[in-house]
Amino acid sequence: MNESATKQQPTVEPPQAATKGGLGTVYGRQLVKSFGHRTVLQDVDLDIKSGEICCLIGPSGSGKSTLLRCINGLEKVDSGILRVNGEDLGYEETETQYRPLSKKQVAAQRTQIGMVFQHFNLFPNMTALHNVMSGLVLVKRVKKQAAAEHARSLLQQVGLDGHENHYPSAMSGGQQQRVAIARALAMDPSVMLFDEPTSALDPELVGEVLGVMQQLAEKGMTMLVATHEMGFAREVADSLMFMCAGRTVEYGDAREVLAHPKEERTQQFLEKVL
Amino acid sequence: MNESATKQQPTVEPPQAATKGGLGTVYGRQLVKSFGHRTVLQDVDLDIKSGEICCLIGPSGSGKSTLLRCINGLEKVDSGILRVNGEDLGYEETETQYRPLSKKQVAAQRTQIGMVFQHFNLFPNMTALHNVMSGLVLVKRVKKQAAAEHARSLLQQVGLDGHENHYPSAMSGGQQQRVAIARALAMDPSVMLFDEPTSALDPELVGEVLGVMQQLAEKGMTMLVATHEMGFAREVADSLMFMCAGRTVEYGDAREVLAHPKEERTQQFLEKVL
Amino acid sequence: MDATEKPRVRRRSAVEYVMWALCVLVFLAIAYSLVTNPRYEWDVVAEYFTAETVIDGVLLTIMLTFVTMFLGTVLGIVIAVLRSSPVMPVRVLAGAYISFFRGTPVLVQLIFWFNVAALYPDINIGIPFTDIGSEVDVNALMTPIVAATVGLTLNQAAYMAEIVRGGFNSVPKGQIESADALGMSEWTKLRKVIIPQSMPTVIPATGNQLIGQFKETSLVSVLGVADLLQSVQLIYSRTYETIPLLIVAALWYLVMTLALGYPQSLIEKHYSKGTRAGTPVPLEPALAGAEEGR
Amino acid sequence: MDATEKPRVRRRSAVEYVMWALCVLVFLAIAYSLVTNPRYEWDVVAEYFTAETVIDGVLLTIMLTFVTMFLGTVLGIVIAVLRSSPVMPVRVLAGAYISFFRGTPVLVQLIFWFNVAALYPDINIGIPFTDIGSEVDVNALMTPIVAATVGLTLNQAAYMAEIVRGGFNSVPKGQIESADALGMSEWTKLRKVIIPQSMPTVIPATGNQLIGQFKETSLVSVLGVADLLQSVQLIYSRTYETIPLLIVAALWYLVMTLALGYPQSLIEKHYSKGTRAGTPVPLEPALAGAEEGR
Amino acid sequence: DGSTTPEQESDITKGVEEDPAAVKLLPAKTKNDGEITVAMDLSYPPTSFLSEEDKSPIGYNVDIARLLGAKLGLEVEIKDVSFDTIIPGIQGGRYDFTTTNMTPTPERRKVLELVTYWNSGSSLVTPVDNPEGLTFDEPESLCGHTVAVMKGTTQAEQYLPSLQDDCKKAGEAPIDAVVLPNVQEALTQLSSGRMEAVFYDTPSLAWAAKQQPDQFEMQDQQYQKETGTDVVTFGLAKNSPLTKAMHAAMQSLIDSDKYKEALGRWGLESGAIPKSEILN
Ligand SMILES: Nc1ncnc2c1ncn2[C@@H]1O[C@H](COP(=O)(O)OP(=O)(O)OP(=O)(O)O)[C@@H](O)[C@H]1O
Ligand SMILES: Nc1ncnc2c1ncn2[C@@H]1O[C@H](COP(=O)(O)OP(=O)(O)OP(=O)(O)O)[C@@H](O)[C@H]1O
Ligand SMILES: [Mg+2]
Ligand SMILES: [Mg+2]
Repeated sequence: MNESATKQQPTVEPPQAATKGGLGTVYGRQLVKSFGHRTVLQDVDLDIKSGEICCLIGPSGSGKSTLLRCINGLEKVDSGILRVNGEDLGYEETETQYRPLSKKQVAAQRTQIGMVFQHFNLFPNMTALHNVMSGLVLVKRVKKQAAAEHARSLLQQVGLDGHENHYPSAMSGGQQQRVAIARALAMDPSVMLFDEPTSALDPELVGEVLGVMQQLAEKGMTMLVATHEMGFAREVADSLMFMCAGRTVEYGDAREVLAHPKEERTQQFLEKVL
Repeated sequence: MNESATKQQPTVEPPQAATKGGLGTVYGRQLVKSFGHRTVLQDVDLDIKSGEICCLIGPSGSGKSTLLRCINGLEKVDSGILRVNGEDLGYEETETQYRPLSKKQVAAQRTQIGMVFQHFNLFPNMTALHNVMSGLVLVKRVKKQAAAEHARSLLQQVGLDGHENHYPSAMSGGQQQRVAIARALAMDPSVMLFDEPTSALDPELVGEVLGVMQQLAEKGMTMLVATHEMGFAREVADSLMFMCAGRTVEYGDAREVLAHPKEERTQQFLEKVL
Repeated sequence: MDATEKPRVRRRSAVEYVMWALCVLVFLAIAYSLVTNPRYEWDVVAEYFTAETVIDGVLLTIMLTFVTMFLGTVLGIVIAVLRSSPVMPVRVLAGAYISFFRGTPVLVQLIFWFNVAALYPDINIGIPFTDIGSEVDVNALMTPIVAATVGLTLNQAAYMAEIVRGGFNSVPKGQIESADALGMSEWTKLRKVIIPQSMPTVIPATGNQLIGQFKETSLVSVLGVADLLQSVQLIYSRTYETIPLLIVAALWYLVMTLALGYPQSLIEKHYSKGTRAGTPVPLEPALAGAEEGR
Repeated sequence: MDATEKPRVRRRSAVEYVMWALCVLVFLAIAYSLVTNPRYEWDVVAEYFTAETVIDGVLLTIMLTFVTMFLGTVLGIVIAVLRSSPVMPVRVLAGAYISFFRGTPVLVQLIFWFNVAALYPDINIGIPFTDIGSEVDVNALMTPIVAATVGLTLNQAAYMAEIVRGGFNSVPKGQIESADALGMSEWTKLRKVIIPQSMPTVIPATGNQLIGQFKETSLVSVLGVADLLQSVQLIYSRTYETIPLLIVAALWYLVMTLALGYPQSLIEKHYSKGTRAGTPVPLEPALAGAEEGR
Repeated sequence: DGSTTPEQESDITKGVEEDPAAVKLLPAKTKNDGEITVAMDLSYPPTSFLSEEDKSPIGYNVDIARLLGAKLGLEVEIKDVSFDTIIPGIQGGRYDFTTTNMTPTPERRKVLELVTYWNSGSSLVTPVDNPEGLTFDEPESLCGHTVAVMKGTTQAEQYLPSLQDDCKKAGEAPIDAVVLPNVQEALTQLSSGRMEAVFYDTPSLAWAAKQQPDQFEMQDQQYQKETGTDVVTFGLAKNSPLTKAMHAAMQSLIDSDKYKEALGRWGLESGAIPKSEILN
């Protein structure tokens, strides 16, 4: 199992030129992130158009989750440019430096960015329905009735009708994961970040959730998906980034990369897929 | 998404006759388990030989995790016979009833049954190494030095050398999952229960972990694996149980079931696999 | 009998029977001793249990406890939040507050507030550096009840701040991230995610605090306010029936404490919704646990 | 300048500067008032701060606090475990213990233990229904220090039991299942999984309790034992220099409390190993939080 | 049961007339207010406590405070507080004076203005039948016995050391003295057999023995003090403008019948003094 950093990475050109972009875009340049002495992301570039589905694949510990967490501001990058929905995330650029935004501004930016966590992180003290409603009611100040209706329809979409009043602790792994997806979708963000959204789902559900995601993409929602399911990546992704030890190894059109990986590391990885 | 109970299930014959069995066997008859009014397992039969790898597959919420939890005594079945390693689990049979065992006896039974949880449940206050050592030192009373050595080699087997001193919170999902696997293996149980052991792993690691499991099976360790990865099931499983809404739909030789599913529900499920 | 049909019984082990016996024995022994020992003077206890001054004292104790507990908890939550503020001086101030008010005896604080006039005979309330404002007669302002309320509240707040901080510590990081990711404001996050989830750990400690406060209020007797304990002390200082009158006080405190137990368990149940089955800590494995005595 | 090279700064907002100013101001104001107000009589404070009787009182307070806190905590853990026992009578007994000892004032308990002889002049220790055994002189057995230790310990245990129960509540169920699945005995599970993980929530409340105990010990004055508060009261009832002597006591309590703060923070740090970065509660999102004042 | 006679609860100030000489000494502000406040701890029968009937303050000290007010033509407001707050309260101007049984020591004189107003005595109370035969008839009888004294009292501060000297001289074991915060606790311990005697102010002990005659026995013999050390004072703030007027009122009271009447109705006749003094 090769986890040690592969030091000499070829320079990877993002598939598209740099822009400030608008709603639904993610733009990153030379993103660096370390925890103490451990560098977890190194010079990562990103360039995602509105409505694009981008898959992040790579071995365990390669930094996929960390990258998604950075894009949502849960971790802050040490350096580099990071613009989501056309705005510098959590900072405003001045002539000489980046100055942090106020908390209110950061929270406002976040309502446009959805996130489904690897560990779901549902609120244990709320039922499935209230979990899904939480963002609508508490952040978007939607009326309770309207929010409940919307939440109900979302739960139905992910196949959880009848489970509205169950608490997360009384749900199976896959059920929890679907609630988490519905909760993020309820906010109707322009950019959605999925951290292994189908890890706990059975093949049937993977198909259904994938269907939901494709529909959303058609409506113009941008998605970044960290996943280990190559089938999933092949079916839905527009672009694909293969990461290893915190660096981008290959980044380009999804089918292209999967079919004809250029880098040796990518080939090696894809060979192992069952 | 069909989660509603399919009421008329054909009677499924377990592939092998009922025995008390010995170390490494799991034997279940008409297992029933409900939470309040919700019946989660209904008349489940099991018959697992020593050294067998049995995969549990089925849609989300079909009761796979619950079945594994019952086999480990974390949930107790409402009725039916459940014998693990040849002993009635948590109970002793008398002429007219099942009388519960004392806590000490239950704990002793458990040291022969390993479990890898769907949510890992690592001890957050212990490093990776100490997590793996915990069972050896605290339960089996192995000397610290010997335990550490053994733990180190197990961590190496799952590709985590260098991560010995990291706390779970500083590890990626896949890394945590591998620590959890190593922790369960350290106890060297006769029966291992895996609840989606590869859900957070990338394809490369899936291959490696699978290799580890096959080795163990060759050494005679019995394994029950709840999984959504059909590839995984196809590669390693001896027998396969397809569950739906708490009932066994089909149970038999793994390759046989996967290649020629007899039941309509199984066919329908397998079709969806990407 | 078919093995699958044999019932799974709940074994009452010998230990359980022994414990039941012990339980009954202890209660009987206590009851017997209470009834037969004449030194408890139960007639005196009965006589004073509902005496007017005692009831007045009980009411005052309840009133003071709830007012100071309420105000103290609100202030305590504020201080706990400030204590984990990212801004250093705010943290320092909050920390100093907690250290100071936990660190000095309430008795001294009460005497201080009550006699603040001895130290600052006239305090000016007004706009600094202008002539607007007026001198306040501190003694008139600081009536015994005001001094008691201020003193107990400020003290209580310091203790509650620490309890609340402990509760905050128990909320998993993932929950806070989840709330952040939804774009919740700090206030919403606090109200809807952090506070409800820290309740299961905060409530027992708060219960302690509330019960402690019932008794702490007896310190206000130094200000000449007759709470429960003070009112029985006034009686026995006249009649010298010390033990029966202390029993009166003890019984009242016990009644108040027990009366709190029920709402506390309701609140605990409410906030433990969503943890599996809402039962108390499953210290025991589901299987062996429910079956057998230790 | 290339955008990727621009540093990401930590903004000190206006709020932060204002808070710093406020912080300094508050400290200065307090210091000024303390120094210039003659009514504090600092010379008297200085004179008595290290007086022999005061130091003796301090030592006694420390001794009593630590002994009763230690014994009370051990007993409290035991009771908390019994409180969540699967065997009903055990739960009932533990619950009754907690209700009773939290529910009655410590003062009453101390007086009770010390004067148990007034109620039970001679207690027989021996084997029931035989002639073996001997009468014990209760007064000789119950020296003031013994009565104080017994009373305070039993009381403390009831409070600690509730705090520990709160801590147990905060341990995720998955952790207990994990320990069960490894086949850990109840004892090992308690020692290695439940107790360490409940520490972050237990410690702040225990700190409260310990500090409370420092002051609770002053109740032993009714037994004629001169703790810190009692020794300064003895002095000012002779000299009438009430306020400076209360300041002496307050300062000593403050010193003891602050001296506890450091070990407490060390223990907290020790037990929060493994939570990300070991920092206090991340109430704030990593990004916005560290940057900006509220 | 702590009952008092209706006579004891009646208003003693009836018929008392203002003393113009004393009134003249009053500061103008007080005269205008027409009121003074006195602080006392109302848990010391029979000198200051609460009546069982209507919870009004009664006792010898209460009477004296009211009489002083009457002599000065002022209303007297009585505040019930514990000892701990009396002195700071007087220093802070919250209370004008206190009639608590304060004995004047040099240290106390530094803090308050003290005006003498009566003479208390010190006695011994033992369990009924006095099993150990303790009495001040022979002070050595106390040597080696456990005796309770109250914190800060003259008994604890002055008499006990001299009793200890006596024991030393007689070659006996010293008295095992236990200092307690209040007399109620001392009496509880006396009844539990922990104490063999309680050494305290005569009136207080007499009251207790009357309340619980089957438990306590008052020893008739008072402690033989050297003259003058047991005088009791009331206190005012240092340099209080009221001192002179209060002193004059007190002297005028002593010269009238009311002084004896006040002492008499609480059984304290023996405590009368002929002349009030300001000690400073
Ligand atoms: N808080 C932290 N402190 C220190 N190291 C961390 C922290 N969080 C993550 N890491 C390390 O950063 C690396 C990347 O972690 P990350 O979770 O991003 O991986 P991943 O690609 O999501 O892996 P997986 O597929 O297993 O989920 C890992 O080696 C991990 O140990
Ligand atoms: N404690 C509980 N109380 C009530 N219902 C429960 C409880 N635990 C599980 N269930 C229900 O039992 C059913 C089976 O759950 P289980 O976790 O066994 O499913 P699973 O097959 O493991 O699903 P997945 O593949 O999603 O993990 C689900 O419908 C779930 O809602
Ligand atoms: Mg990850
Ligand atoms: Mg599951």
